[in-house]
Amino acid sequence: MAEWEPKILAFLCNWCSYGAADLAGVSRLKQPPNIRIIRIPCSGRMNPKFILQALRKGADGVWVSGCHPGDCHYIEGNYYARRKFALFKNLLEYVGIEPERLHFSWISSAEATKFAAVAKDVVESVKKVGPSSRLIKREAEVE
Amino acid sequence: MADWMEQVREEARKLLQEGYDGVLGFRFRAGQIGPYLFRTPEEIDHLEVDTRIPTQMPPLFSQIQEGVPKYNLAKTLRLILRKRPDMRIGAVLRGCEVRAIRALQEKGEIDASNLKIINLVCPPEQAAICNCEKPSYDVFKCTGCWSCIEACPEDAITRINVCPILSPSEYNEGLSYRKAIYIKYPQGVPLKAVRDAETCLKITGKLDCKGCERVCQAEAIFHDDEEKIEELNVGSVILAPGFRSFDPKAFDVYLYSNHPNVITSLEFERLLAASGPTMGHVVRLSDHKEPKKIAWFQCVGSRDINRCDNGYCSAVCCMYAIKQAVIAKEHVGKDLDTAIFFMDMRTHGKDFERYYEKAREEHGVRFIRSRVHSVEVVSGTDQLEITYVTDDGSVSQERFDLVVLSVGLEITDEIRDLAKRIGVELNQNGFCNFSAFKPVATNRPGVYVCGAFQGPKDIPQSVMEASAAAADAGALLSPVRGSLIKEREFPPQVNVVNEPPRVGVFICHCGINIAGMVDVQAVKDFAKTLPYVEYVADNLYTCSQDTQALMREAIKEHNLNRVVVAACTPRTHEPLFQETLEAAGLNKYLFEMANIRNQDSWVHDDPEAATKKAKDLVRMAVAKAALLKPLDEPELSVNQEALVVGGGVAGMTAAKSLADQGFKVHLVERSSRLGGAALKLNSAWTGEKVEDFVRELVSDVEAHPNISIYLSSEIESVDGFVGNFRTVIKNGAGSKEINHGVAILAVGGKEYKPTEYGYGTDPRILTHLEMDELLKNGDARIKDAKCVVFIQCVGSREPERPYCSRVCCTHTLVSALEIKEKNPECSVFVLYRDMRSYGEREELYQKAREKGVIFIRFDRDRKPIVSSENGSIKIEVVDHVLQRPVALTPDLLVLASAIVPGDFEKIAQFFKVPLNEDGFFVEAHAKLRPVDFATDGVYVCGLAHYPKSIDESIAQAKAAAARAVTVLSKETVRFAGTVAVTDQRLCSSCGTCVNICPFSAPSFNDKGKAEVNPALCKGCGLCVASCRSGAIQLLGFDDAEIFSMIECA
Amino acid sequence: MKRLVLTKDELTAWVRRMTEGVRVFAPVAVGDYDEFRLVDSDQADLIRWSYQNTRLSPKGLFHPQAERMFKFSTSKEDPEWNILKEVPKDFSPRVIVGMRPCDAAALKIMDVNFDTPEYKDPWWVRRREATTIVGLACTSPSSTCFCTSVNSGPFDTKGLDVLLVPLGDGRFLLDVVSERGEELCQQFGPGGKEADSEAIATYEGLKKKAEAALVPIGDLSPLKERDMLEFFNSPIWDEVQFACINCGVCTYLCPTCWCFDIQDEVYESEGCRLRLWDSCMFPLFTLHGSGHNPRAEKLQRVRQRFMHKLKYYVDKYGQGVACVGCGRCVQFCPVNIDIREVIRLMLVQCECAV
Amino acid sequence: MFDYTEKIREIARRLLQEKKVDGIIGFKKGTIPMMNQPVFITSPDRVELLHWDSWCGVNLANYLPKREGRIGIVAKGCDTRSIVVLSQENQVQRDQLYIIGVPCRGMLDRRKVWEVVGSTDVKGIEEGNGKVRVWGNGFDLKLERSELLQNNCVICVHRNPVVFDELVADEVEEQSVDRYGDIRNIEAMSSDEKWNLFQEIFSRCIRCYACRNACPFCYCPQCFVDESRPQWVGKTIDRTDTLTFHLLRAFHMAGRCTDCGACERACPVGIPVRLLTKKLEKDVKELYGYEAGVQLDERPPLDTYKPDDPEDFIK
Repeated sequence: MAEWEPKILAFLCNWCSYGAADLAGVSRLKQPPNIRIIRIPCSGRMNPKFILQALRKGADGVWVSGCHPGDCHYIEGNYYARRKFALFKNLLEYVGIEPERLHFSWISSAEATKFAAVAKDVVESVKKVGPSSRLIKREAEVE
Repeated sequence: MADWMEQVREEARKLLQEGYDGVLGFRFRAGQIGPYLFRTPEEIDHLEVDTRIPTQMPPLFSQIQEGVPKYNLAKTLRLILRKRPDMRIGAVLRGCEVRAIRALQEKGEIDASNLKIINLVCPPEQAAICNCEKPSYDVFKCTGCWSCIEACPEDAITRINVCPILSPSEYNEGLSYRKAIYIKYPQGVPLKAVRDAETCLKITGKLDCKGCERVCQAEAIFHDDEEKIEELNVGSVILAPGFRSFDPKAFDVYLYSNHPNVITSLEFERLLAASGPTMGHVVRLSDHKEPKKIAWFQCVGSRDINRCDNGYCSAVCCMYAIKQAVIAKEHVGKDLDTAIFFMDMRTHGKDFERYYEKAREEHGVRFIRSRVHSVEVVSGTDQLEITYVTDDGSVSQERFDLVVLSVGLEITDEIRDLAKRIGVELNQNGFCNFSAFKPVATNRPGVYVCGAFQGPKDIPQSVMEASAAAADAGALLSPVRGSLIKEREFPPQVNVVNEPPRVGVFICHCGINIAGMVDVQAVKDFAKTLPYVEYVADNLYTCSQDTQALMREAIKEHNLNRVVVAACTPRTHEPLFQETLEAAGLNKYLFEMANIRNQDSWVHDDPEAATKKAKDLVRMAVAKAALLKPLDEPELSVNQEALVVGGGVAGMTAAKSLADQGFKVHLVERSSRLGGAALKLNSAWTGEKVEDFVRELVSDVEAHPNISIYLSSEIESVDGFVGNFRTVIKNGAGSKEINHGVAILAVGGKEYKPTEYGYGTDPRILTHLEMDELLKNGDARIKDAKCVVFIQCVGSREPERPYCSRVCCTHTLVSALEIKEKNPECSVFVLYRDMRSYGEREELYQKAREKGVIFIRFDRDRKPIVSSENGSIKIEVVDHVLQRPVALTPDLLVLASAIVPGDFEKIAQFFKVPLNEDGFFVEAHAKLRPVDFATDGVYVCGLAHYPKSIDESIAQAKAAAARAVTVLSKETVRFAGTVAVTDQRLCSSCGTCVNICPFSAPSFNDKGKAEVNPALCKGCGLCVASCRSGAIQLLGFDDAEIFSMIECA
Repeated sequence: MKRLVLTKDELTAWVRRMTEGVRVFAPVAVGDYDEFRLVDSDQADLIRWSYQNTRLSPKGLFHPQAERMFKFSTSKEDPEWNILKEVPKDFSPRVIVGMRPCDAAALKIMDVNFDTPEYKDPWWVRRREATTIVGLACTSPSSTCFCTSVNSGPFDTKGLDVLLVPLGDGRFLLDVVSERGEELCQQFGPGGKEADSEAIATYEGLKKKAEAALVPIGDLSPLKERDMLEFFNSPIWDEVQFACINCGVCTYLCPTCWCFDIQDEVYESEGCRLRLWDSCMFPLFTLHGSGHNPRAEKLQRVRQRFMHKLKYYVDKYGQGVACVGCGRCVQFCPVNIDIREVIRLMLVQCECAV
Repeated sequence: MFDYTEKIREIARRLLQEKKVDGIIGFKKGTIPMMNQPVFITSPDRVELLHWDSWCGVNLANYLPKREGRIGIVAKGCDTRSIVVLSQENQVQRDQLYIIGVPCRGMLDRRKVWEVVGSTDVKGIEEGNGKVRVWGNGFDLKLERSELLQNNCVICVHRNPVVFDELVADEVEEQSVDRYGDIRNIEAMSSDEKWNLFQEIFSRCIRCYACRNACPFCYCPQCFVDESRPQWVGKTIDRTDTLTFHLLRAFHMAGRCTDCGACERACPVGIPVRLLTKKLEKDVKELYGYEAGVQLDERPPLDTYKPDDPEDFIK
């Protein structure tokens, strides 16, 4: 049997982290191929329900990344997002979602190496806890 | 050694004689070492084996990271074997390279069955440098870590493998290398390769190398391209040639040329950079180990007329040194010891003083007031010992691992030459001559100047001046504005609403960039099976002109109503494809990209995984595309008139600049006369008298046909948004509504009225402006004074006002010099904390000392004590040199009191713009948008932004005008379609969106429901994600679209 | 038909025997309340013979809160894609033991909706056909019960096949009240002794006592007689609705609320069509695709619930009210909206009108 | 606490007579023991309906959103905090309200009574001197009042109204208690234990939304579970969908919940839903130093930020 490979959804803000992902490409920084990137305008756009839905749809890990504090293209979107993320991550972990599945980072569009390093880190961390089994929406468990 | 080398060459010759097609090894060519495929036994004489210390290489080239050897031949070999599997070749390889080849073979990347390896055993020194545990060919088992290949600097900086030339990279300050054909830096826009005509073998005619031409599938390289001279007819020229950082080679006492661990601040900047040669890893160059102690020497090449001719202050070094120290601590860790050796700490910029305090108090950066005498090598170590004299006169010594020279800014001979050709006068330092009242004008009409060429300055100041120069040029050229514009025309948009989605998918090979890793055919076949996909094509370069034509045809022929391009990145290419959609009559928002190059083929090395990922990305993009809706870009007419609030120098300058550029301006002033704070000023730091200038400016403004002036007027209300503001102003006579497209806030600042140092108790204790009054009037007290004392930082750099007021040190110098001029016998004392005579103002400081002004430094916790004794003022202060108390009894005491903001609360609320903790306005971006607000169409200039000198205020005012013209010059303003919209039925009126939007786009309508003004919305989606009831959606990124991508990921 | 007297052990043994032949559902404690659960022979001991009322009514055994009706494939590669296929279910014979007479009476009310000459709901009908019900008489009704006011009673046998009456001394009287009950006793001999006259007298006494313990609401016939619009337009609803928070407690706990919603769920390339309880208390219940909601206001929703039970049903089927007086909504409404009070208000209003 | 009834009636009568308010939101005596019904009194002759005892756990602030006119409302400490949040959130204007504040010694929990007496059929209950007498079929017991408090009242730290126009009695002493012992216990568990615990807890849920609807802050015209484009939360009692509902509902309470206990009180199947809201309350307090519903002019914590908010979890 082939080794299990996790599927990880990454929500990246258009201006910083998505740019870093692009720059990592330009710089040919190799990364594990487990991450599927969804571009959002700003980490402030990140509704916690996207994290829930990603887990529900069987993502083994979720990674959200935005601009560094103070560098938000929209001035302060990431500051608001940071509070949401902190509380929501804590809540998910509190009900038993493994902390290794949820990742947050600030990566500027120049930090291609950081992007590649965090990508690697995220994948390794998810691999450590194995395939996701919680909060996955399967055929309704009813009669 | 020689025997051993010869032995290897013999092996290689043998192979060629046996009929091998070539042997890969190293060869010196054109002064460079690089990989070479030796074809004849004769050539083998040039085969180099020991490449350990390539002296021609930049210092970091050979060992970028620990554990990574020098140039790795495995990469070259991989290319050759993949391209020419038929060739039988040999290769001279070290153990690490052999392991890499084995790994490549195991992965099925190459077929090495025709490869003959000549093994080299690395000498122990090399193995030590590389941290190699397996220098011998006996150990072939590759760990698969790939670090040998991955971290190769070639990979990190450029992908142009074929070029054999290596040169120090300018971008990395020579700390890494580049090829003769290279990409300047990875963030470059557009991201294009350039050739270095000086080193390219083909161009220089050294060799008929066409490596790059052969591999370029886009056929972009023309070797016979020639330099052309073009002639342009222009109405105005703006000079922004910049500066060079000072080269400290001449300072032999600092060992810059002799020791690898003495580097310049710019080199250190590259070490800190994530995109730099060490990827942000701070190392000392001698052994590539992390330093434990770093010292910065300030004023290297600045404020120095002994060792160089740069008497001026470079204005930026103090701040960047602090920043570097803080970031270095972040990178290396809190334990890193950082020390900055300085003379005066000049953190006069907005928010800089806070940063300085934080660096000292929170980050523990050490600040040592001393100019270091010399640097010596600690023998037997890589450490450096520095000797310096401290404040109290004692000599100290300390050892550091790394010394960073904070080099200054200077003008090059090329720039002087350019100025000469253009006919622009320079001052003795090589900076462009200017007047404080025309800060961006040169002596030649129509030629303007900005940036460090005008004088040493930081980014915000440069950006302001750049806009100011544009404003001046714009005023000059306003009669011909818009005459060269060509409008693009598009066919009418097809209505696709209610049509089932018909998605066209275009998959790009990007030459081999995508196709080399991703199985494009497989992705294409897969895309065909996806719902709503009607058409799939693959293209060699989807961005090429002819593909755009094909795309337009396909849209028409297959009646496509959504388009997905799977290629590079939307960040660079979305606009191009959107234009193609528009040309085909489709709304540009019916487009989605799958990033299968930057985020896929370029970052993976497993073709199968990369192909799988590409399929997923295409499926996600198609799923989103099916849900895309055509979006409107609302267009509103622009009221081409401006409102300028504040009739001081900044406000009048902005108003006049706009009026000169042909726009109507409403200038509102609260007081009964124009002029503002400048009415009280004596002279600018350049020595020019302010009074005459202000008088002239006022009369120009009053006479200008485009300017309406409202004196004794205040703003009562503001409504609307960029292009369409409605402001009600009120004066004694009543209210009036003004319609305008933009607003410039130039509401000024004022002098702080001190409560300290006995101010107000004695008429001989004055503020700066009061002293200016005496100077202007030729007051007898100045002629009669025997002693005048200035006390600096009155009300500034204090806990309750923790910013530097920027202008007071210079103001003191100007006043002190004038006193000395009018009354040379008068003794003048300046009690200061740091003299912040930044830039060329430093010369005033120098001059003041020459004229006998005495400077005594005090600390914040040992302030001068002012008292009254027998009817005279008595000042006691501890002399910093003598370390003894000094008592002064001046005839006049001048307090360099702070500049404080006015009460801006109301106006900030009117225009929905923020104030900082100190009460000044907060610009959209401290560095890049220094006069803009986050709110479109509103700009700031003058003291309301931060304390600044009159020339800086004028430059900023012109900058604000230039920014305003970007709106005013258009008849209509178009807003993006990707904005938030509310569903009134779902709105709970909770007010979260109204409260959090940084752009004040949502507001309550008359039914109490939230509505988003598309003219203000920037499309960030913050409100959308914060709306609990799901009443707001972000067009183009709505929940359904994002959910569809999540589902298909 | 026959009447037997069983000791508790005999009763337990009887149920245990049943579990070996058919599926048996019975009230068991779940946390701090009781619920009907499938029991096996080991669990027969756990059956709660003296429970007050299960928190959720046993209607879910016939009309589950959520059930998969059909499955389908959305993959074009599946030859049967987009064809609905019924989800296989277990319709084998089963016995529900210990159902209270009110809950059994409720099933008869539900039949009116699911089992009609025009339409027979296949799942309901098949489950009803597969089920034999052994009731359990209420010898000490709760203070929230009012079955006698709504065409039922603590010993009512409507909808039951067998009625068990706890005689208070540990013994149970087993009253077979239908042919199905007879068949059950033949298939699984209950044992015990023929009921003697003393037992029957005790039974009659307990019945009288239980009935007497229930406070009557009053004569409900005006509900039938008065014009619907008079109730509909009455001002009482304004008062009734104020406290309501529009949750689904009353409807979900109610043994006679039958409204359901149909939902499709899709999981990658396959999906299923589900039927699930709905509640007229939810705004979504009547929301149109257009966005219009004919019952957008709380008042309209509250009125609907009571009017449906107490008037529309009465008028349409002529079988009295659609309430069996189990008292669940009375007890568990978080804001104390008491259907008895609502009936009284309606009756008072009628009196006034007359 | 029983003398509160007379005082409430007196104030209500006065307010209505003086036409200071259009109506009073209060409680009327319930039809069954241990329950009272929220009621809206608009005429002085109906004030006798008003009632107060230890069974007024319903949060009357729930009846405020979007209500127009001048309203008098009887409010406990937690209810007044909800009023503060509602006015922060524009659902009601403070100056529209006349708050009749009730210093509160805690509301009682009928589930606890049922547990002690072993039956849900309680025929009568009486209270006095810290004791509660409860009787029914086969029992007649005297219980300690303190043993019967609602769980949220046991750990209440705002028993006195935080905003009011008039108090019905002198303020009561505030308690100083550890509010988060149970939360910390769960936090200390392994992921597996946490998951199993909450799976068990929510397995009972019947999606009746009583918890949601009993909450004064669930005033959205449409709840996220009812979103239809996309309809991303299934409507059945599937475990994942049920947990999705509870998680997001709790998250929507972040920085707003005043722990009035209305949700838990309303649940017909006894799910301790406050375990989620309290976790968020704890985090909001620990991370942002914010307590919901205490300051009228403060913005809720998710509507604001500080540049130096904790971000240890961010790489």
